[in-house]
Amino acid sequence: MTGPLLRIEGLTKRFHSGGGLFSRERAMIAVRDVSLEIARGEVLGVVGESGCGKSTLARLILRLIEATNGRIVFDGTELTALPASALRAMRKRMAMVFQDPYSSLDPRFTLARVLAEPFRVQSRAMPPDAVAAMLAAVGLPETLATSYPHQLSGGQRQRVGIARALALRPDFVVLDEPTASLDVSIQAQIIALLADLRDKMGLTYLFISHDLGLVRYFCDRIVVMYLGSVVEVLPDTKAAPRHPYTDALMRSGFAPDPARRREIAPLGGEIPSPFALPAGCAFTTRCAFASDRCRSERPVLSQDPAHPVACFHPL
Amino acid sequence: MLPWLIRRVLMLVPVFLAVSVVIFSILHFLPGDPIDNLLKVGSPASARAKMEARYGLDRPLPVQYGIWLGKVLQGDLGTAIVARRPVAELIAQAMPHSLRLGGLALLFSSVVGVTLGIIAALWRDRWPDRAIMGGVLVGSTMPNFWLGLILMLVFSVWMGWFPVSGARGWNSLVLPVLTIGLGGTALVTRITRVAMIEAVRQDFVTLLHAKGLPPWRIELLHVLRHALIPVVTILALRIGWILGGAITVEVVFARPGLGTLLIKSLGQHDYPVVQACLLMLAMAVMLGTLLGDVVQAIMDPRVRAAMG
Amino acid sequence: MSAWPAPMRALRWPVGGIAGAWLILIVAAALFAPVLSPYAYDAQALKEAYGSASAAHWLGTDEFGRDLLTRLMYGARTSLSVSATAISLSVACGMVLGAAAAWFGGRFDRAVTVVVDLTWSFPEILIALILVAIIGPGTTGTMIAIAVAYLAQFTRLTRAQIMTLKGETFVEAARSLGAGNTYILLRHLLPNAFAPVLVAAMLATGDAIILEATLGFFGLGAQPPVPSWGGMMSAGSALVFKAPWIIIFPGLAVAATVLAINLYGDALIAELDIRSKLRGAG
Amino acid sequence: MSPLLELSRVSVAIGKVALLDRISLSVEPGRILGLVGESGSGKSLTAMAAIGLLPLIGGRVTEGEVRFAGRDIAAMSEAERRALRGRRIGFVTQNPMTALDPVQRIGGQVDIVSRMHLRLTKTAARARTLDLLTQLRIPDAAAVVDAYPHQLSGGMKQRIVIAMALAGEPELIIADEPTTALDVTVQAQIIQILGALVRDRGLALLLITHDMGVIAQICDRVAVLYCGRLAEEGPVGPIFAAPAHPYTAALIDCIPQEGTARGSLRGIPGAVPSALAFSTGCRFHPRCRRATGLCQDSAPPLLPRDAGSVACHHAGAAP
Repeated sequence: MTGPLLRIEGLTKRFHSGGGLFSRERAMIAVRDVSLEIARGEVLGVVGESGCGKSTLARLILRLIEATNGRIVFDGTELTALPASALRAMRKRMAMVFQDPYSSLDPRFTLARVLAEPFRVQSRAMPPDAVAAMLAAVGLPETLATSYPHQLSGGQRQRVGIARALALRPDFVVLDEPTASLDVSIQAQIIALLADLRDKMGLTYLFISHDLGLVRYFCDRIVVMYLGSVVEVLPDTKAAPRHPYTDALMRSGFAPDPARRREIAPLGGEIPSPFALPAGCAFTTRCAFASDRCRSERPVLSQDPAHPVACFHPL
Repeated sequence: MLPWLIRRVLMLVPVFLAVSVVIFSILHFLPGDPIDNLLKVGSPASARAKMEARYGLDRPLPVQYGIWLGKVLQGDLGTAIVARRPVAELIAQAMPHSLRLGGLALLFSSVVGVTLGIIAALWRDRWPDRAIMGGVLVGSTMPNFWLGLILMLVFSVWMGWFPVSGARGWNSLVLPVLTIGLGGTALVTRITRVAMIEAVRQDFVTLLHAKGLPPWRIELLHVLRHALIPVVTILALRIGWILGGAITVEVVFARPGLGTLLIKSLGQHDYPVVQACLLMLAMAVMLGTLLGDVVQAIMDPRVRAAMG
Repeated sequence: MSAWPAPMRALRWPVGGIAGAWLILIVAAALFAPVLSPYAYDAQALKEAYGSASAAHWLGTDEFGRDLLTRLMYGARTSLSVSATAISLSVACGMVLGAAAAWFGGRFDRAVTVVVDLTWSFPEILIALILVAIIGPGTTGTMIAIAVAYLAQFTRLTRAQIMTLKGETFVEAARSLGAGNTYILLRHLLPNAFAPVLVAAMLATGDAIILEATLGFFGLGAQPPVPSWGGMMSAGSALVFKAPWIIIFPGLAVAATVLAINLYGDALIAELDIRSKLRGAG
Repeated sequence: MSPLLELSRVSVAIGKVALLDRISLSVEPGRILGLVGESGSGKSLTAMAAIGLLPLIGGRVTEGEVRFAGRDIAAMSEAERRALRGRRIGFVTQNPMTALDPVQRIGGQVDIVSRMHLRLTKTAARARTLDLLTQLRIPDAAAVVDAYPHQLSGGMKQRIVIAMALAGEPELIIADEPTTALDVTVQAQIIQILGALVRDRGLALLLITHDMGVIAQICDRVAVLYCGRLAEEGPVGPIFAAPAHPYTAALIDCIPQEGTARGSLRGIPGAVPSALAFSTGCRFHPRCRRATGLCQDSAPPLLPRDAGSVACHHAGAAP
């Protein structure tokens, strides 16, 4: 089989809030016209700050929320056109690991029951010893099978979340900030586990994070989002940024090395409200290079396959 | 805020209509016929028909409703079938008694409840807290009418401090207000205590201490102000609750208020009076929720912002 | 932490234990009243009327010379069964209505919310009074009236629970695995909503006992000669100055039972750690 | 220079649970001490102890002294302690979203500090507030003072909190995870502001964070906390170049940076235990690669080493 595992075209999500008698109705575009391809076996990173639409994008791709516009094609099947029953069957092949390990497990379920759930909802027979095997695969002792989530540490819970996602041996896993609520020492454990599992099971990952350093460590290709739009796709982890926002993100991280201290040149300006984005490029309010054109016209992602960027004045 | 207020008041119109339909139709489910009370035993059918026509009871229900509502809006609540007096007159007589009792009970439970709630929160998990919360709980487990009778027995009969019943003079109000107030106090104390304790846990309170502000200032200007938002909201929403307490207590103390009127007219199947009493109580409840929303908006800028 | 289930742990000495003991005692007295008492609840003995506490009649007698303690025990039967049945009915309907509103959302939800919020702000006694007036006095009428009076509370609470749970990640996770609506509702939402609603129901049973007594006081509850706590107090209210014990003891029984329910409920809430979930439920 | 804030062998407990075990720290004027550790290490508790606000969270100092400018704060009256807070010690909390009173306007919340501690009049305090906000590069300060907190972004609120901390002209600022809740670009801004304050005003700064990158960027010294005990303390340069404590080394190694080879991050095995289940001996030994029987049996004392100190039986041994 050739071709990308997943292709999305012009994906857009518009949210409405308020309305009714007591407040004005307001609309925001959480994800605007995003097109991407993910190759088999690839780890595609999506990075951006809060409110950039990265988590919405993840849920759109898995159709946990419905897109306003656009297409999602998974291994040749158009998900966006799939009826509910076919989509549910398709979910065997796609899975998601969530950010919050505390609320992603039902507090009333034992781990054995959590791990049996994928089989149960897909009406598949669960092989004997499956629970023990799944626990072992994510480095947890079998004895935890009868425990409840509140008896586990955050890292252990996230391992359970990963085991659940991989239970039906999916091809594609969306990782929505899987380490954001964990301590750094645990974060590194989980990332190492995810890398091992990918090698063993031949998985394709969409890895969502706010941490550019982590994404550059873990991913093959990196999509940078700002206020709902893709502003740049870094073709590899070494690529120099071409969008001023990506550049600012890179300059905002601090290396754990006093020898590499740098002069901080923070972004000026304020982040615009997602309900009132500027007419042109959303980054104009904070960009040092913004011109009149940037303020009036919205740049689109260049079709340069080597290194797409959405900027009139790329670096 | 003014456009919001106007919209909020306009919202009451459909609610009022819905409530009036319910009140009107409920009464037609009631068994028993007031006409029976008026007719002499063995009166001819024609006398009954005449009587029904006189009170408009022979028309189709929607028409009766339309006529009734039109009159209500003009302040004409009909004529009491048993008492044979304009209902508006009866209501006007009863209303001041109920307002006085309800208002004082509300005041009592707010003041005492907030005070006790503050004390309990400040001495959380120590004896003042335990004593207050225990006392408040015990107070709220007694049926209102029973408490009223016991208070009457002790303070009026044995001690002779207050009149046994009736509505003459201010001292006749003491026991009824206490009886209703104790129930309301329990509610207010509990909410105040929880709201205070929750407010204290907020980050901004830590920061206020870190700014070096005196503790009394933090408790009164920040924590209490914060805690009062839910207290006022719930208090306003449950004005009806306190009125409910008033119904039974009025009967116990034989006070000529709305509650007594309602119970009496229910017993006599006197439709127009029951309708009017329910309408008045419903209006009080609706005004209470309106008041709650407005006070909340005044106290909390976030609520104002959400209104747009 | 311990192996005991929360309802047992809530019986911890002293508060939960005493409360539990009283509740067991009162239920036992209600169940075994015919065995425990030498008198019949309607055995009149006019010679002994208005008797205060004595060896023969521990709590005294009423205006017909009937033994008060016996009537209290039989009254417990009426009061407890009416209240408990009414609340069970109310919880069942409220859970269905609340869950449906939260689950289907949209106009149905808005309609339910408006009606429920409106009725919730009316005093339960008022709603119950009107309903009893419509249905007619007696135990059935009282039961239905109390059930309807509390319907709003349970609908609100269930709806709020389900709404919160719907936003939990584990629900989204189940969906991402391919779980359907029915599965999510039955396996995740309702089981998690159950504990808070059940505890609220228990606390409401206390309020219902008071409400039942109040209706009885207005002569709308169980009809004589069947004793109920409210009915006994109704009869006693006219005699409060002559034979205060006739009204004092039923009132104390109500207060003690409601207090015990509240204390045990508090202990249970602490054991289940669901205090925050019950907030705003009224 | 003599230290402005000094904790010497401070132990803290909440109820019966001992959470901090003989912590010693000192911060000098014009210097930044970074206090680093994972959740549950006792960082925030140290901050609360330093400012004397432990009773707010039900905690108390069970041993040792907290000294400010040479004076034991436990020996002061509550009024004296209050006169320190906001006046000589400024405090910046973790989550700017909840740090401001939501029902009061921004201006008043900042004004009160200088009105109370510097006895400024209403107008003078307001002028000072506007001045501070402008210095912190808050656009349109005149409008911001009339706003309510919910109208401002997180980064803006954190600058307001910093303005409140500065309003009493303090000598020391304690910042408890001031950037954790913020986006990275905003974090850079706040870190720059804090660094500039120390440089320009000669303030002392106790910066609490879980981010080794932040420590490396602006701190002069660093103290590494694990399960309520100090693992290592000393100047930033040498510690990052050659950490003596295996926990310090592991923490640094957990962060991917440019040049980190794929698959080389393994994290630290196990998890931080709860305070009720601290290990015997060295509390890090269950997770430590260098642990021996000695580490299991006896807690290593904090011993001086170079310009700092370290608590490890195998300090500096080859990894």
